[in-house]
Amino acid sequence: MAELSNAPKPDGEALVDIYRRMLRIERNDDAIRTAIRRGRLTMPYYSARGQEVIPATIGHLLTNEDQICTIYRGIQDMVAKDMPLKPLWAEIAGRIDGTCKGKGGPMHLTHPETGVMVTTGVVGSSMPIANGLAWAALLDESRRVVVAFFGDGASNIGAFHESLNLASVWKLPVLFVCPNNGFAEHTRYEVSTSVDRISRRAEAYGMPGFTVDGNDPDAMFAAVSQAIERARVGEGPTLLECTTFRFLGHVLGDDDFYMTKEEKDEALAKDPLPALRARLIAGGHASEEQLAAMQSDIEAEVAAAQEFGMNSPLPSVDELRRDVFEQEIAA
Amino acid sequence: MAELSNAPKPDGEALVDIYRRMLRIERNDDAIRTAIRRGRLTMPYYSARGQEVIPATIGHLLTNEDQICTIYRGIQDMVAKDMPLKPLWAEIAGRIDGTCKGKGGPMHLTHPETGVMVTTGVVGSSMPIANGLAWAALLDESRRVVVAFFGDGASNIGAFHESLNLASVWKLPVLFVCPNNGFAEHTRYEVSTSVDRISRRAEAYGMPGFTVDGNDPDAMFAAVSQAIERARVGEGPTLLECTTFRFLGHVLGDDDFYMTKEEKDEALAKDPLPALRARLIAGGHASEEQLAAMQSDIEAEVAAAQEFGMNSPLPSVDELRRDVFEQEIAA
Amino acid sequence: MTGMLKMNGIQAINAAMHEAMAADPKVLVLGEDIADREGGGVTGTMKGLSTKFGDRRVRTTPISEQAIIGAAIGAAMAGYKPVAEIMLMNFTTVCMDMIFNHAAKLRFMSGGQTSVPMVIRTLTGAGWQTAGQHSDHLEGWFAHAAGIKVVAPSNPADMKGLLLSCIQDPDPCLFIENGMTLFVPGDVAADQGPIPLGKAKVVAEGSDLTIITWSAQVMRCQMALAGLAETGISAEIVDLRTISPWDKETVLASVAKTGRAMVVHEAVRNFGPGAEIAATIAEELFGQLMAPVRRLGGPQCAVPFAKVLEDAFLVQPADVVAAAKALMG
Amino acid sequence: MTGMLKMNGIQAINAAMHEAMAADPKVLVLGEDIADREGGGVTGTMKGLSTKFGDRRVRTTPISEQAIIGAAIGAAMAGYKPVAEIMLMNFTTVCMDMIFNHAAKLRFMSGGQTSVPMVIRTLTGAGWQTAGQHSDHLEGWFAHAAGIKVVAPSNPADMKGLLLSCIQDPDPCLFIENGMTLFVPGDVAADQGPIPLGKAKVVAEGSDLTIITWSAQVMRCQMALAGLAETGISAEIVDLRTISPWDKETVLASVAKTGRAMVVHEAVRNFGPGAEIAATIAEELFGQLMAPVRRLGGPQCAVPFAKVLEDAFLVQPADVVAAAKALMG
Ligand SMILES: Cc1ncc(C[n+]2csc(CCOP(=O)(O)OP(=O)(O)O)c2C)c(N)n1
Ligand SMILES: Cc1ncc(C[n+]2csc(CCOP(=O)(O)OP(=O)(O)O)c2C)c(N)n1
Ligand SMILES: [Mg+2]
Ligand SMILES: [Mg+2]
Repeated sequence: MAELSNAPKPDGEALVDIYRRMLRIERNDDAIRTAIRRGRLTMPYYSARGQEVIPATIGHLLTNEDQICTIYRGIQDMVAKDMPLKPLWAEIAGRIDGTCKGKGGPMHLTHPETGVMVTTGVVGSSMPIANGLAWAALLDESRRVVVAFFGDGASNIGAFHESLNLASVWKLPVLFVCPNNGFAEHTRYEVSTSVDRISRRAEAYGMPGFTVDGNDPDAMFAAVSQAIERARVGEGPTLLECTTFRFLGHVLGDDDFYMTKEEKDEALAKDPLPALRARLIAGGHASEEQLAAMQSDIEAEVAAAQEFGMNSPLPSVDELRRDVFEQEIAA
Repeated sequence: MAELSNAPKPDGEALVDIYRRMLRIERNDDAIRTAIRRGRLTMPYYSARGQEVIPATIGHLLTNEDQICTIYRGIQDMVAKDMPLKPLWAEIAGRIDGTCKGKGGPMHLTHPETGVMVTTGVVGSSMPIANGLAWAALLDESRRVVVAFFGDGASNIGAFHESLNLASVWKLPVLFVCPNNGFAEHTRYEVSTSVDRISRRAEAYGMPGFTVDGNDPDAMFAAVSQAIERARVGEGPTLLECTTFRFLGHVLGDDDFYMTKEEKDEALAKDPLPALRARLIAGGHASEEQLAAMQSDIEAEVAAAQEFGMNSPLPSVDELRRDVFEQEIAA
Repeated sequence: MTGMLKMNGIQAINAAMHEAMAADPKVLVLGEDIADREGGGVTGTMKGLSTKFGDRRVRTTPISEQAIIGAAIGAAMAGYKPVAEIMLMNFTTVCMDMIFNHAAKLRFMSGGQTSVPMVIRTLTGAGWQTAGQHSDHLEGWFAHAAGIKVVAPSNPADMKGLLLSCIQDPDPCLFIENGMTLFVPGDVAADQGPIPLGKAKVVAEGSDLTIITWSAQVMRCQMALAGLAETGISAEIVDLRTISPWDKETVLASVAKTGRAMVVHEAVRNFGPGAEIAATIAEELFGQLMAPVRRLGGPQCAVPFAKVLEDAFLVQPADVVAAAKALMG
Repeated sequence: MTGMLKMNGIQAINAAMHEAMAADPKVLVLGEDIADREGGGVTGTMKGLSTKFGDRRVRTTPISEQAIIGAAIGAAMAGYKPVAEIMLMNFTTVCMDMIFNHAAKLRFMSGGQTSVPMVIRTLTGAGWQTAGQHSDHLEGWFAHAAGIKVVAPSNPADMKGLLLSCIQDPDPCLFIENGMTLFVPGDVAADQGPIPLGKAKVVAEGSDLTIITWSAQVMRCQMALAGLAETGISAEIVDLRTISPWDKETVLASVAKTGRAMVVHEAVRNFGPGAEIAATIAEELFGQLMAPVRRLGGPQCAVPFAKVLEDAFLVQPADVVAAAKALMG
């Protein structure tokens, strides 16, 4: 593994913004879970509660022009990338005002305006497409970078290998970001993965690879800033493994039978959200009042989005004939 | 890359046997090429002329129970594994006495009796199946090992990654053997591959990986013996990258426009066949007479095989209904 | 007659696996999350197997579908009978080379020297709002591939019996589970043994019209029976059970009797498996049909997320009734 | 009428690529061995492009089909028009997820926010003794997939015109080349422009029987014309050209005229693309046909190596004549 040098550090303002993104992710996640429990949303849901620092830091560091390709467990990535919550909620409620008119749902949320280009339900498949977007960024002579999110389990599938190799040979501006939460569905990392650190795999592609504490905003900020910089100046891709934990198991309803109480408790004790909050207060970067106001703003935004989404009209069945091709299919 | 320690060395007898296998490969290759040129065989042919040390050393070190999975450029691997030449010739001539009754042809030659389990025309696909054979070897509590051959170009395809990871996690008795001839069809190694040595990729799977001179019988003998030993005692797989050169391009008829005259001349000057012959004589391991006798025995075997193959009957069209399933399909 | 047990598809598949593994030490299981440590498979169909038969025979794999199918192929060639799980049918697309170019072809390409007696179990079906990449019925692709048998049971008894047959079969079999039927309980004989592959089953007798269907659509066609009866249509329902090889004899005999046929499947209609059946009926019973053969299948689009669209994507009982009425003229 | 050029399929495809790349700087090319340094593709169809349009727009790739299609998808979503080569059709099985679950579905799943205007060129066909893993015609799979168009031209003019249309199309297109037709010269108008997708072409007029066919089988059906004429059968040959969406109108009009139909394709007959066409004809022209619709396709096996078997695998002109005779009764 390569070493991080002269690591850039987030200032107070950056930390506050990262926290704001985390809180927006968490409040939105909480609202989704509540809506599902109350039967107001019917959808498979893969919460990323506990993993917020990763997308929040990335969202903070990316520009609006930068793009992401993410996965079924990706709503946090979109929220951190400033996807508006109203069409997000309309989408997960299966309504016509959804980003995808209700056709894609939570596993296929897309919003090119904010750079959310692909959400895939197929393990590994965010990566090959991210390369193509990055190729276009080079051809456009833009400074756009593309982030491909994927899980630790996804690092064992063929698409990972092909994508990292191609990105390296073509020096594509891609960040391969792997939140390593230690599990793929119910399968422990060690049961399926032959290397102690996924970042070690970067060497197989002549690419820098780093393992960073995905719950630590400083570590994330340093690693991501440098990877973005490399990508922007044409030095090519970086593999970032970000260690973290999924607090709520694989899919909502998961009873965590496959993990020990100790490891879960230990992870919960390291919840990055209250930790960063405490740090902001302690460091004088924000006051209790400011954070409370931030929280109520976010909650109001989430509530309004939910309201909007739930009240958006259902799509007409004619939608089945639309968007298959550019030209509508005849009835 | 790991270091080879206490490298076992081939004695004179071993070197003679390796040479014999190389010569059998080369004489057979020559006969096939001649037959194609004369229009007596109609088949796509991927010669491995120049790469003989690799299969010959492996064939020398494997037992009859050990198995191989190889590729379109794999006839040398089969010949080195003691596949009888008569059914081989009948197969490439598309005759009923062929190993595969003429149904498979050169890209799908199979001969389980000598451990030739799969020949695939799909890049990368020898490896996943080798794992399964190796899993069976473990379940059988046998000491069988399985060799998966694949090219340097194949190291960039997804199946490589998935196979090496699984083999490592399951500690399967597999040797992943990559004759790196510097080209994938017409594409140079560097154009497609992001790492300077394929063996470096072994680390990504917690597996030992070595780059050896594939034209040097000593280096090959040392590396292969140790990899076989590891596999037999349950220590799992090894990745061996064996540097070499294809003298005759990708497919017969290839005019080598994509390589420089210098690199080709340099490679030709290192032809491993005359080199080992000279060494056998110089080292007193064999006399000119012995080697001449060996050669005429082999040539007689090849001629008889060709004769047999060319005179074997054509398959009946009923064969299209046979071997699709165990039960013949009704006419 | 022996005792009947009530069980759902998960229990039926689980029972088949336990029996097959106990009866034949060569039977192996592999797939993602399938050992008990991981929960015995996402739907629990493999529960108890690793505990009972050990980690050597029951192996949880990485998320590496090519490696999964490759390992199954190799083990099968060496005399084992692996049952590999590809969690969802859409993921067969990441290992299609292993299935199509290898598992299905190795016996033929080797001239019968090797064989690949393996089972691929997979799950699919719309109805859970899992949308475009988790719901497709692709049995038509596999039926178009020579060298692999394709099974799509609709009820617990058939799931048990057909899975047992797939495991015993000397050739590769694809066993398709549908998420809407897995949880529906049904009667299964306590001693339910193998049910022959390639045999359809008449699940409702009728005289006006034959409906040929399979998997979850059997249930929806059965739900249409009341509506059909109301309009005075006596429909015969043939549960095809095995898609390849399919039971031409039973289908043609039924259509010869009723004079009308309709094929109903969840897969997209265009170039779907129903076309083979419809084309065959029209060809073999030329001049004997009272109406053209109708095909009901999914529209030409990905499976949509919104419930209202997903419902419209699926052929519903009401669609069956409407099509039948139209067919009766 | 403008001048006619004699060129083979390779030259026609090459001409289309040169024109498309010159006309639109957004057109890109990627695939194995496709730059001039590597020979401009295994059959030379991409010759000259990298020299003329540069290494940025014309990129040789690693042997990584998932990465190839993924790169094409991403670039297409960002406004480019990539033409990706999958060297042989059987290798679409290693990137089927990218094609089927992504390229074909992203427009729909995103509700039209994104689109994937890319072309996948691929080569296939029996006749070269490349056997089981290099010869399959899998157009039926792709035609069954919603969201991707499928084109299978039979002659140089169509190759040029249809490839131009595929490149201009706003959606993903699969362009299937057949190794037996690529080297056959034909007339191509000097100014041959795009030929609309979805339009069949009547390549021989007749009154007794309509033969619907495509790709290399057009040539074999044309070779059957003499034999048919000898036995007094006047056959109309419809070259379907685009398999999905297919030209129902032209086909039905022809069959309505002749009263008899036969579908001939190289793909395996079972559950093959011919079934859709046959089933549709039988359904739409119910009661108007003088004979059942026949389907001629490959037998249910992998493409064999031995010449004698490979010849038997393919539907030959003599098979067409024999089937036509039987159809005439
Ligand atoms: C190709 C493929 N195989 C299997 C699945 C089923 N599946 C969905 S999520 C998942 C686990 C992925 O784990 P990981 O990559 O670690 O991501 P995480 O869910 O932990 O975020 C699996 C096996 C899939 N979606 N795609
Ligand atoms: C999946 C797949 N993609 C492409 C091909 C076409 N192809 C056949 S051989 C070859 C080059 C392979 O090169 P390498 O792995 O280095 O082996 P070598 O031929 O040098 O022995 C290619 C691209 C194939 N057979 N399979
Ligand atoms: Mg994980
Ligand atoms: Mg090579």
